[in-house]
Amino acid sequence: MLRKIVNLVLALVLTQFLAVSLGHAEEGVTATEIKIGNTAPYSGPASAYGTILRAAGAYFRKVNDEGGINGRKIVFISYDDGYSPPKTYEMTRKLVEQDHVLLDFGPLGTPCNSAIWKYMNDHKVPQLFVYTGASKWGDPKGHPWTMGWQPTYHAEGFIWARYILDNIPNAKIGILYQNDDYGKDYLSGVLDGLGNKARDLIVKQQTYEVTDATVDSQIVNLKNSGANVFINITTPKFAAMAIRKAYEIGWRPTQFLNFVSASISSVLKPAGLEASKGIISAVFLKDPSDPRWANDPATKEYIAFMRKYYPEGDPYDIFNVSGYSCAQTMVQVLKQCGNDLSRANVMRQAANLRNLQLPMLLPGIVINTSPTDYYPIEQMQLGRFDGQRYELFGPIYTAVSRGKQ
Amino acid sequence: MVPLLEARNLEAYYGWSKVLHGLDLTVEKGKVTVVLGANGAGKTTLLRAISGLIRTTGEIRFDGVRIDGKAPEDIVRLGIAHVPEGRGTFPNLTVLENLRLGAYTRKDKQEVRRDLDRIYTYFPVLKQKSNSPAGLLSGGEQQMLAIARGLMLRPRLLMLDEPSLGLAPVVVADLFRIVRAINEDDGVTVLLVEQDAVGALEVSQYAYLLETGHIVSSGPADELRQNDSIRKSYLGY
Amino acid sequence: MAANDVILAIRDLTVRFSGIVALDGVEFDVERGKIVGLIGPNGAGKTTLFNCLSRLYTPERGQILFEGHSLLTFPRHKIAKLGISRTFQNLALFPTMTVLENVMLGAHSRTKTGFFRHALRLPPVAKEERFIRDVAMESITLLGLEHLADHLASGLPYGTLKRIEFARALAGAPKLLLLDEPAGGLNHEEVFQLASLIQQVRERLKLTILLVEHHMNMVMQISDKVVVLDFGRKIAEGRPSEVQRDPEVIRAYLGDRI
Amino acid sequence: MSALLQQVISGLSTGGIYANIALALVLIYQATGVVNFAQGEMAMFSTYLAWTMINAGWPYWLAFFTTMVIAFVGGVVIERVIIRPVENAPVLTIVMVTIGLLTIFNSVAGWIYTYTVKPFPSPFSSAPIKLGPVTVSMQEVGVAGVSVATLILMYFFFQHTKVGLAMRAVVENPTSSRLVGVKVSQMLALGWGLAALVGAVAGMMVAPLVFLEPNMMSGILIYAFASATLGGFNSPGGAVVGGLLMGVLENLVGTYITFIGTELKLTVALAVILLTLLVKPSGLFGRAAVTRV
Amino acid sequence: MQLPASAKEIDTRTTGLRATRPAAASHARLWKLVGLILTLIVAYLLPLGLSNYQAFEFTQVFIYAIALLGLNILIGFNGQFSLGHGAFYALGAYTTAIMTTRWDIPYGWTIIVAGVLCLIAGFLFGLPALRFEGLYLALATFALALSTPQILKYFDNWTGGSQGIVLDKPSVPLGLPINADQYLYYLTLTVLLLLFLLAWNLLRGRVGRAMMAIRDNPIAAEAMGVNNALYKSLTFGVSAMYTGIAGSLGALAVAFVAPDTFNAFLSINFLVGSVVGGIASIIGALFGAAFIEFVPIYAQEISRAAPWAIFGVVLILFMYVMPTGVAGLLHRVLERLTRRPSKESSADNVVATSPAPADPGASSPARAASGKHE
Repeated sequence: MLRKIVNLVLALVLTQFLAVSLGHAEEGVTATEIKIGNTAPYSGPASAYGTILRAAGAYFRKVNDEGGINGRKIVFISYDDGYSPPKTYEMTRKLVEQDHVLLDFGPLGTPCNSAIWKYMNDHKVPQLFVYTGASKWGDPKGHPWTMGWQPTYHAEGFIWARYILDNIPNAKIGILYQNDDYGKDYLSGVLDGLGNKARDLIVKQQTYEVTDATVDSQIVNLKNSGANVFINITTPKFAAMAIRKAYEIGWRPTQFLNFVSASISSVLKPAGLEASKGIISAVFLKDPSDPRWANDPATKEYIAFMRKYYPEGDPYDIFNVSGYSCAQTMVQVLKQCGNDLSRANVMRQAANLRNLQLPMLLPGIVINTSPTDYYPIEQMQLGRFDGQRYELFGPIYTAVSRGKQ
Repeated sequence: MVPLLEARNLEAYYGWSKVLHGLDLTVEKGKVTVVLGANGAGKTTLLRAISGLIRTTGEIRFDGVRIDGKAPEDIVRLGIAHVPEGRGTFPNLTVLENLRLGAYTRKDKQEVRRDLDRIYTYFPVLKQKSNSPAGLLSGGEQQMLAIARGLMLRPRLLMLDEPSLGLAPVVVADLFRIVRAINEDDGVTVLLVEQDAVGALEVSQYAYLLETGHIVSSGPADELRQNDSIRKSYLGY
Repeated sequence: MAANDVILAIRDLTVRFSGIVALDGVEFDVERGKIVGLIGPNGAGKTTLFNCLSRLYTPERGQILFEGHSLLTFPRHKIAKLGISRTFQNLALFPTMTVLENVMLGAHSRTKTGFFRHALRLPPVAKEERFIRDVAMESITLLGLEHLADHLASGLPYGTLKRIEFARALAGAPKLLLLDEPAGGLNHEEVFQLASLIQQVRERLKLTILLVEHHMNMVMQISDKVVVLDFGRKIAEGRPSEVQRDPEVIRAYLGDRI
Repeated sequence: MSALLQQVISGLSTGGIYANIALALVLIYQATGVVNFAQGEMAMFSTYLAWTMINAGWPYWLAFFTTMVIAFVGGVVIERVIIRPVENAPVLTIVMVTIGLLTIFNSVAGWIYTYTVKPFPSPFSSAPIKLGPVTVSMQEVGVAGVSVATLILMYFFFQHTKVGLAMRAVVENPTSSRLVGVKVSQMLALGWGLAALVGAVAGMMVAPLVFLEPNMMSGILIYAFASATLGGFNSPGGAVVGGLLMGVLENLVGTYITFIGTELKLTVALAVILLTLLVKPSGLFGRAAVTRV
Repeated sequence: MQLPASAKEIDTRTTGLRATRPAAASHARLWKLVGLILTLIVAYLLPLGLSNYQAFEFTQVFIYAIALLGLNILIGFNGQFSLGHGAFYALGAYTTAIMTTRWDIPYGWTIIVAGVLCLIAGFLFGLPALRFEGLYLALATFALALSTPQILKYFDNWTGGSQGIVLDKPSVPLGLPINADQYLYYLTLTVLLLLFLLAWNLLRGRVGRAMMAIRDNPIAAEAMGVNNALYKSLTFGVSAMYTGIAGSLGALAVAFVAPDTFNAFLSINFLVGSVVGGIASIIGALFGAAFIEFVPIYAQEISRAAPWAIFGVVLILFMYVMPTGVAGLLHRVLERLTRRPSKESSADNVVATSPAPADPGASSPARAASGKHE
């Protein structure tokens, strides 16, 4: 009797073991479906970003309505992780092991992606177009299964710094940044860009926490430091507060605003258009609330898409543009895969995007990747807000992403 | 003989266990009625049953109206003031606020003010301490406050649960004097639950004896005072 | 009387709460093996005095000597270990625990195993637990509460709860027992039983008892000495028969009923 | 010097935000004996209702007062329908229900209104006012003013009205309250209604400053909780002073304790509060409960 | 407006520990024993029938259960509040993360070190916390939870700042024929059982009685000779130790730690689990852990749009059905099952006086048992 039980147990263990070690050749793909997973903060402190992935999901629906990709429909499974890394890890395992997705598309947040980085690469599951601008995601040698999408925060900070060095001779810089890796990545970009002048030029650095009620105190300190350049590395709500507070207390520096918060409709309008005049931001996407694009066919198509597939979302929210574009990149990769929908091929194709033009990218900005270049978007242009829209000026910068240095 | 309060076949429960077993009890208008009984006989439960704090079956009538099944806050409005065992004052409210709460259901502001003055004459110490928190009063003072609060309702029936508990003999004597005065001068009917049988029987006209949830004997106070078993158990002579 | 017969000496004890004098220079002795009644009107300071003895209050002035040591040098939780147990006027039981567990706590000060040994259930623990249980059962039996041992200590009649407190105090094997209105909520017959119980306990366990009570029959019957407080001051001290006749005591406390 | 002053003023204005919500927390605690974790989210949701009305073209004040009424009724309904089944349960159970409410309101608001920040109009002008070296906006002064006005009204209500007295009595001793004829469950419902109303006012005052979004209150609620504790949970005045102190303290720590800077200012501010409480455990203005042994 | 004495806030009707009535005691014990053995057998065989992901889910449940047990010991058995146990969870997690990645210390040792460190930290925190009661203690601990992410970021030399630390997952030792997830399952289960046993030992004797006495009536406890200050601080320490060990295991299971993990929500989540499971119960911790692990996941299956609204509704309904937690309900069911016809409930020992014979308005401990309202 006992021996029977032991045998049974061993048999069970063995089958489990085999099931794991053999792996699955073509996970998440059938003749009619491609399963794509995702985790995003639909709740918790970062839930403002959740809309990005809702927009992406809406775009996949649109693709399905139009016949899918090579006859296969996209099944997009997106879980809420509340911006908590262990939850991301758990939900990602669920996606990979339970839902058997082909790949993880656009998981959002630096700490959340860090939590699954090793797991995804160990299990050789594509972690594609992660939604964070940290520079560490472009590491084809160490982590060949992970790739970013947007320009890195570091790159943007670098561009500002270069601009300041070239155009503002007696700059005294005050910086406000969120006390986490997003903020620190930007900061390091600025520091690298300023090089050995950083010590002289930066007169004050202030941080805030996402749990803070306001950033009034920090703005007062920055003003009192005598800064005439204000680098504003904040998320939309705090960006709006910072711009407004600076205006209210009569501080009129040259302002640089990170593209995370460059949205006219959800940041500059709430902060006050008058208060926002003169703000410089690096842009790579078309802002649908910018009158310049009012008659742009691509923008019109985007707005029509939003109205039809994501009616509860705000079409003028730049986050939605971003999710829309990112999803288009994904679709392009899948199209390129053809019928070889193996994970390895997905990565090969993702690393083989050539001069891809997306409708909502600024004219002149293209996506390029290669087996040694895991940074899809590396170009940005500076724009100055004139009270109505960003007046683009200067060249299209191609930033040297840190990972490649 | 005019009954103000009548209970017929009254049963009461705590959770699942029955603690009053079919009591019949009458409180006459204008009289003081006392309920005696050993520790745990169900005296407190009886008062709680009447004021609607616990689940009962059977019939309770107040001035002819059925009150069983009614909520305590509605029963109060009929004019039944219940001064619970352990006093039930609001320790963090002032003495005056406690008294104002006693008159919570009354609308006649003028009369309330007059009653307050009159009550201060019964209990002068409450006037002195009218602005201190009730919790800082001594035990005797708190008992007075509890009774005074009951009186602020200008009740038709005043139910007192062990008012002498923990009080000095001289205060107990005072208390019974006041109960008698309330009864005689203001015509308030009183239902009294007491351990101090000597004092209680002195002020009351009718008495019930309760044992483990049953009434085992009842009668005019004078008669019960002669009853041997009562003398032995409750009076000690 | 020889000085070493005094188990508790109270000297010039003065307590003040936000300006109000609760005890004012109170002095008296409690002799070993005696029952001393402490009476007085409500608010006279009797419970305050008990609370000084349990170190809940710290007097402004004065001294409390227990077997010659100043109690005021000990923290609250050491008082039980010194041999002083008490009951509480308004009951201070542990309502979510059974009667037995309540009484077992009474023996807490007589045992010493701590967190570590309990977590690992090391040998001395079982022995101590047995000891505690035996002590508790003994004192429960003494007070006739056996049938309630496993009943929760809430939801019982007031008088019964007072008895549980009594049992709990006894489980601490005190030398000095402080009883705060033990007869509250009892009828005459029950008071009579309690009085004889107190006397028995005193004989059997060689206790000294300090008793606060309003039940004059009982106090006068069992006390060897009565101390009377009024407005925080001692107004009389002596044998029950003397105190009962004291006009000051009659005026302030007894009234003319007795 | 002017920097210090400006920091203090700015701290007072942030503190005014905390004070408003702290006041609502204290109110519901006084009226029902429960710390309502959903307080902030109820305020947020009410503010969204006001926003919806204003967006639909209603005049500000019409929307303001309509929201107050809806919030009050909503508070009563929440108590009647959701809290009532656990009215007799242990306090922690009720707290769990309020946590459930918190997640529901937050989630539903995000679902209906999305998480994009929305500007909310203020009845006060946002034009800066120069007071010597410092600048404040009318809006900030208004927020502080409203919290003081609410405080005065509440004080009057609790100390000088019969219903206020009854509500205090209910929290202290429900049984005795019933025995004097107070309808306990009505009082609890009224308490929830009032707290929701005060919360709604607070929300509409605060939203112009911090912008309207479903998570607008989560940070503030934490500070409000700290403020209420600092001031004393049974003291409405304490809640207001506690809120203002909290705001100022946080700013000064962030500005002048340089090795800490803004990175640990919350930590330090909380530590200061705890140290204060060590000296005075029932809060700066709270009274210790009366107990007799 | 009295402030809640800590004990009053807490439901203590459910002490899963105690045998019920004497007549029923042996029955109840038998039921419990049978249940325990069956559960153990199932628990040890379970991973064989589970996918790796499911095994991981259960591992999470066990980890939460350990943390919740720590909280239950503190809140349920000792009457002290904590909204800040996330901090100890973080301390445990970072201890393991730092020790294994920087100094290559075997993870097994780091679990023990995490426990000891948290014991000390909890004890030290418990000392000043003695001054606080009820809400004020809740705030003091909540402050701890709020500060945790900031402090972790501040000491970035050690903690890796907001980048966090990536750990190695424990590998299967001795060539056992199980995979890493199953190994983690058995590891956490074994630690859980060990810690449950320690808790049970601790709570059923002199120490446990003293802890509960402090909860029920601190003044009386002290009069019985209980050193309240020492007991409360030590209880805080033990409680923190449990949570710290859970944190350590949590770091191993996820193989990553970062400040964002240890936000205030984590501590609130612990409290939710504790109350849902049944606060004064050892076994309740498991139910509470299952609740906080599974309900959010299944809520997502029901509604993608507003999963937390579903969570809130489930939480509220749960509290309606089981106001004293799962353990409270089980306790009552068990009592009903094993109770003999109530012969002994004659009037003289069940007759209740008013629930609070002493002044009910004062902070009478009797109200603790009956919740807020009588």
